[in-house]
Amino acid sequence: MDESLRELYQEMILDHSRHPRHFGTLEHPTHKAEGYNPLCGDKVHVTLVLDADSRVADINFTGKGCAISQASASMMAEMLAGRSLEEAQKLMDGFIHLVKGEDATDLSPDDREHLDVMAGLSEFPMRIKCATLAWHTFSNAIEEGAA
Amino acid sequence: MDESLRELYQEMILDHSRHPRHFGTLEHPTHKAEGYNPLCGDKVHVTLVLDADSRVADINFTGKGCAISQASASMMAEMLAGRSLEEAQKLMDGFIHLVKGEDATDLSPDDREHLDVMAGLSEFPMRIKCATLAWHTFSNAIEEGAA
Amino acid sequence: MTAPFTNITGKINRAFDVAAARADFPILSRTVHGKPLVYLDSGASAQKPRIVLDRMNEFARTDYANVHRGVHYLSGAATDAYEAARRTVQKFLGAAREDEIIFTKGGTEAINLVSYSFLAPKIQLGDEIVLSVMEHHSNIVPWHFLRERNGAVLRWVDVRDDGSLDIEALDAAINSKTKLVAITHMSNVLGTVTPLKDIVARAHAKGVPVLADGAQGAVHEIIDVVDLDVDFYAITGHKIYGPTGIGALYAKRAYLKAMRPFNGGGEMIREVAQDRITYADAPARFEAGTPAIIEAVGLAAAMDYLNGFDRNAVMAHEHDIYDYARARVAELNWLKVIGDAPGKGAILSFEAEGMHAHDLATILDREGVAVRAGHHCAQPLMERFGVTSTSRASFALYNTRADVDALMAGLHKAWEILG
Amino acid sequence: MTAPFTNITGKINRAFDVAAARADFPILSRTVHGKPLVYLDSGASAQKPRIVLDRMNEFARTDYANVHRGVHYLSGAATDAYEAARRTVQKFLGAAREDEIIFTKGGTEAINLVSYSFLAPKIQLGDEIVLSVMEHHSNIVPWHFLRERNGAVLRWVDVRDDGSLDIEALDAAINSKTKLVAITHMSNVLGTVTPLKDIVARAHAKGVPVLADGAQGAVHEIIDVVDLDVDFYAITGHKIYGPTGIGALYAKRAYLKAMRPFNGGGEMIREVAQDRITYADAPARFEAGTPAIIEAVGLAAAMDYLNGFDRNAVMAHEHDIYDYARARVAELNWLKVIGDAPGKGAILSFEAEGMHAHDLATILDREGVAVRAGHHCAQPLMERFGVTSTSRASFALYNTRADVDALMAGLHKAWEILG
Ligand SMILES: Cc1ncc(COP(=O)(O)O)c(C=O)c1O
Ligand SMILES: Cc1ncc(COP(=O)(O)O)c(C=O)c1O
Repeated sequence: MDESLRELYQEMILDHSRHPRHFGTLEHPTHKAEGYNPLCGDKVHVTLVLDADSRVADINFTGKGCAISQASASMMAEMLAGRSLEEAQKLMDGFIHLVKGEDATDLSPDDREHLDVMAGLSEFPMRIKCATLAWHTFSNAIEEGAA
Repeated sequence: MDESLRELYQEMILDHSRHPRHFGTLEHPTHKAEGYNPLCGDKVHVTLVLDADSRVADINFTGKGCAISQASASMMAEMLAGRSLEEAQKLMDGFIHLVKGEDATDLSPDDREHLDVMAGLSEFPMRIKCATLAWHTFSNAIEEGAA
Repeated sequence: MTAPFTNITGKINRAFDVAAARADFPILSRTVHGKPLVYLDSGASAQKPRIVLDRMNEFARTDYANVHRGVHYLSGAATDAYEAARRTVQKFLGAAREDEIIFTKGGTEAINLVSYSFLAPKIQLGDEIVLSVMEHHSNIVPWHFLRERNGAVLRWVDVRDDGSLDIEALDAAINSKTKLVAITHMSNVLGTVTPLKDIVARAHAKGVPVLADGAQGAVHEIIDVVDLDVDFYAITGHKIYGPTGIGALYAKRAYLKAMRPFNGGGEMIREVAQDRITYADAPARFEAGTPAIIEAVGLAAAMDYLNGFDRNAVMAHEHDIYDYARARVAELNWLKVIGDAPGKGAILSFEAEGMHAHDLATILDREGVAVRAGHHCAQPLMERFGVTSTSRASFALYNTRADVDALMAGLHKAWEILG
Repeated sequence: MTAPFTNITGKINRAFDVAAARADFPILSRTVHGKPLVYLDSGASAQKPRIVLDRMNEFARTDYANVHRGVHYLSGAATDAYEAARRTVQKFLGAAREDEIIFTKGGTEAINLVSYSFLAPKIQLGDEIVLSVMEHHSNIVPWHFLRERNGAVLRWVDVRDDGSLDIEALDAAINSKTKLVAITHMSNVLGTVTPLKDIVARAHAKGVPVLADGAQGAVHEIIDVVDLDVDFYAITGHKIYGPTGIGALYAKRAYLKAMRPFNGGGEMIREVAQDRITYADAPARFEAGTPAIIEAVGLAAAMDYLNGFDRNAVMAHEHDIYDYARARVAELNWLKVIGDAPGKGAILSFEAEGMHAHDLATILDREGVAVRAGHHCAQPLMERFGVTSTSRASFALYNTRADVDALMAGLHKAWEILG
């Protein structure tokens, strides 16, 4: 059995993809965006509430797509909730470094550990876009998605 | 010295191309046509009078182009004058066979001898269109060029 | 060109020897992730036999120059090779005349050529184009352009649940406003082969011309455009074991005269002045600029290669592999095949329960098995079957039952991991 | 990509070694009519070095699949190679971003793309397009289309008797109705190199974008589209020692968003439904269908090959050959050179007294010397100089003074026969 496959599709990922956290649409979001990967048809819709301190007070997503894209969106929502925009940006940069197999020293040890299940992606360069779709959608929501 | 070149550009050809016979435009043609080779820009304009017996009573041409195309037009006009359409067709078929290096048995011994100066063309396949331009123009004049 | 079915050397009309054929394709002996390559993605693009690559290489090394405009030897040699390639395509498609063959850069451009040159100049607000829901985007988007730009109406014809064309619905969709029927000869997702001759007969009965998208059809069927009586037939080189960057459109001579030029440039003119211009006749009229000379030569080599086999034996072989695969996947109760039309070609699309096509393809890839996953440039068809993507194994002459076994092993593994 | 001028192995920044370079081109060792080939027709199409042909062959034998849509290994490998080729073109032209490079099937299509996607949607009756009389038909016919179809007006700018562009006339031709200046970077007949940076500055001062036809320019000049500030720059692969069937358009990012799709098909869409459609961003938006994958890889190999030399040394070599040829033909009082602009590139066009270009080319061909004869797809320029055709010797990096000597011997012979 191919170890890298086992690592990619480990229990945690499959669990997130089958039972996504923060799944749904917020009723009164301050920001939202839709992400789409035309190559595979994956879709992610992100709604969030940014509070007065520029913290992610709440965040939800809906989507359709492969296990990687859905698990990644679920983990993202889980981890972003409660963070300031600055922290969110750092987390996103660290995540992207991690899945690309680059140095992810910008991640806190806690976050690094939490995201460890995604580290196996670096062996699957063709699937990295699946993993980053949700994050780019979040970033678009912040930048251009004021509701 | 390349013999095939000498044969292609023999005195007779150069003489026809420099001093074309039947050069000009008939004032009252029964048929006319313009031939054009877009690849090289060669042009031939043929005017002719077909008499009641379907004989080429008179034929002229004007044109611009290489030695081969002009000499061929000049020889053609010279040889077609006075012939019936049927004879003209036979001559044309024979001529085309000749320059392509095919069996030209459809030519009368006289015509064959007269056209011998063109036989060298079969060594120059890329120039055959130059030689046949005038003939195709004549044929077009007969078929669609009633003036 | 080697004529099909007439070789008296005994080389053809023999049973198809797939092992020998596989040896013609260098890439098939490579490994992927340490496993032997099992290439089941020929529907996207076929691999190329050595003889095609070598012919192009040799041509470029010995006889290359630009075509048409030159008097010198190499220019003549290149022109001869290019025009011989046109005759090869002509014979491959059964066209009556070589000037009915226009070289394009691929199947997509061939269809766009019909749109820009034939239809666009005469389309009016409210005019209709009939097409099926199983069309490839290449046979959809050009018509959407005419909708957006000229107010044309697209009339969609459904397929039945088994993926076969609803020919009665097609017939009913053709009316006095219809200007063109644009229909695939073989679906790249379902494998469905459409009854093209019947379609053409019905359309012609109402005075409507038919464009067939033959990107897949020309690979898997024996084509005779005269017998089909089809008006336009588009093919692409890279799916038929030829190079990229080349395709062709067959267009009936009757239409060619009235068709407007598409790209403008060298070769396609008669005379250009500052204030006026006249155009060359077909096919030059539609081949602006330096054509894909080396690729045309390669395409002809690919057609010669294919015709070197008994085409019927190749077809029988492909059907055998498909039938075997179809029977094997029926063992898997978590897998649903999309496209079961009678007489369909060797393309197997399916959905796996609880598995996204991309995850499945990734797992198969680790086993060396290359399949496509996605919408296959056929989004309206995905919508018709209520999916966003499928997995697709497509078979070519070089595939074997062992390839199918490898696919099955990979599917079992995927179920183990994702199921 | 091998970066130019930075190789520390000593392979570059050395004087250009033409003998070594010639050995890279297999065709140059062949004979024609029993004489060594003297290929002076690179302006029509250049020969290809072994490394380009081998790279394509190897890619097709080992890493080939369709691009973009696949998850499997080969699809990724092919996509990587294709997108790496785009970056090679980007760097070759000095573009700021890779998505400003659109692959086309050649220079002609690159120009047509600007016409169909950028200009056609906004051109109005009476709008003007400024172009020079020395344009190639590929940079004329697309504008004639807009004249015929949309009522655009073509404003022709003359060249001076020496073949140089009349820049004042060009400036004067640009007015408030001008929508585009379409100008060659280097004439394929005269060898004139236009002052592109100056042209762009003058056009931009009046708010008018500039399209440069770089089919010849990109071969013989070092291009930096950012420094030139040119809006569109069209190149073609086969003239730059690359394959046929491939070219590219550089388009400034600022324009790309507003440009309408040209060909419709796979890859260029975002979402397709029955009644609506959205399009992908550039460059995909303008690359409908399976692209010329193998050819793009070949084009990149050709650019790498060229950049493996000190480009300035190559240019100096070409100018040396040209200067030598120009001096030698000056010995012949029956031969008239057309095009003597200062700073011109290595193209020599001429008329011979009492000899038609085709007859001359036939005689030269028998000596193994390949030259072009005809209107060179530049009929308005022929008219400007009162000729119907010229003979043209065009020089590439692999030509030598010995080639010029062979040309001279052939010219003497022609005079003997025809003079
Ligand atoms: C059915 C069908 N039509 C059209 C095309 C377009 O061909 P190409 O991508 O070579 O232009 C394809 C393949 O992509 C196809 O499968
Ligand atoms: C100046 C110029 N522009 C445009 C072209 C057209 O390029 P292509 O024929 O490769 O499309 C050519 C060559 O034919 C050329 O020399």
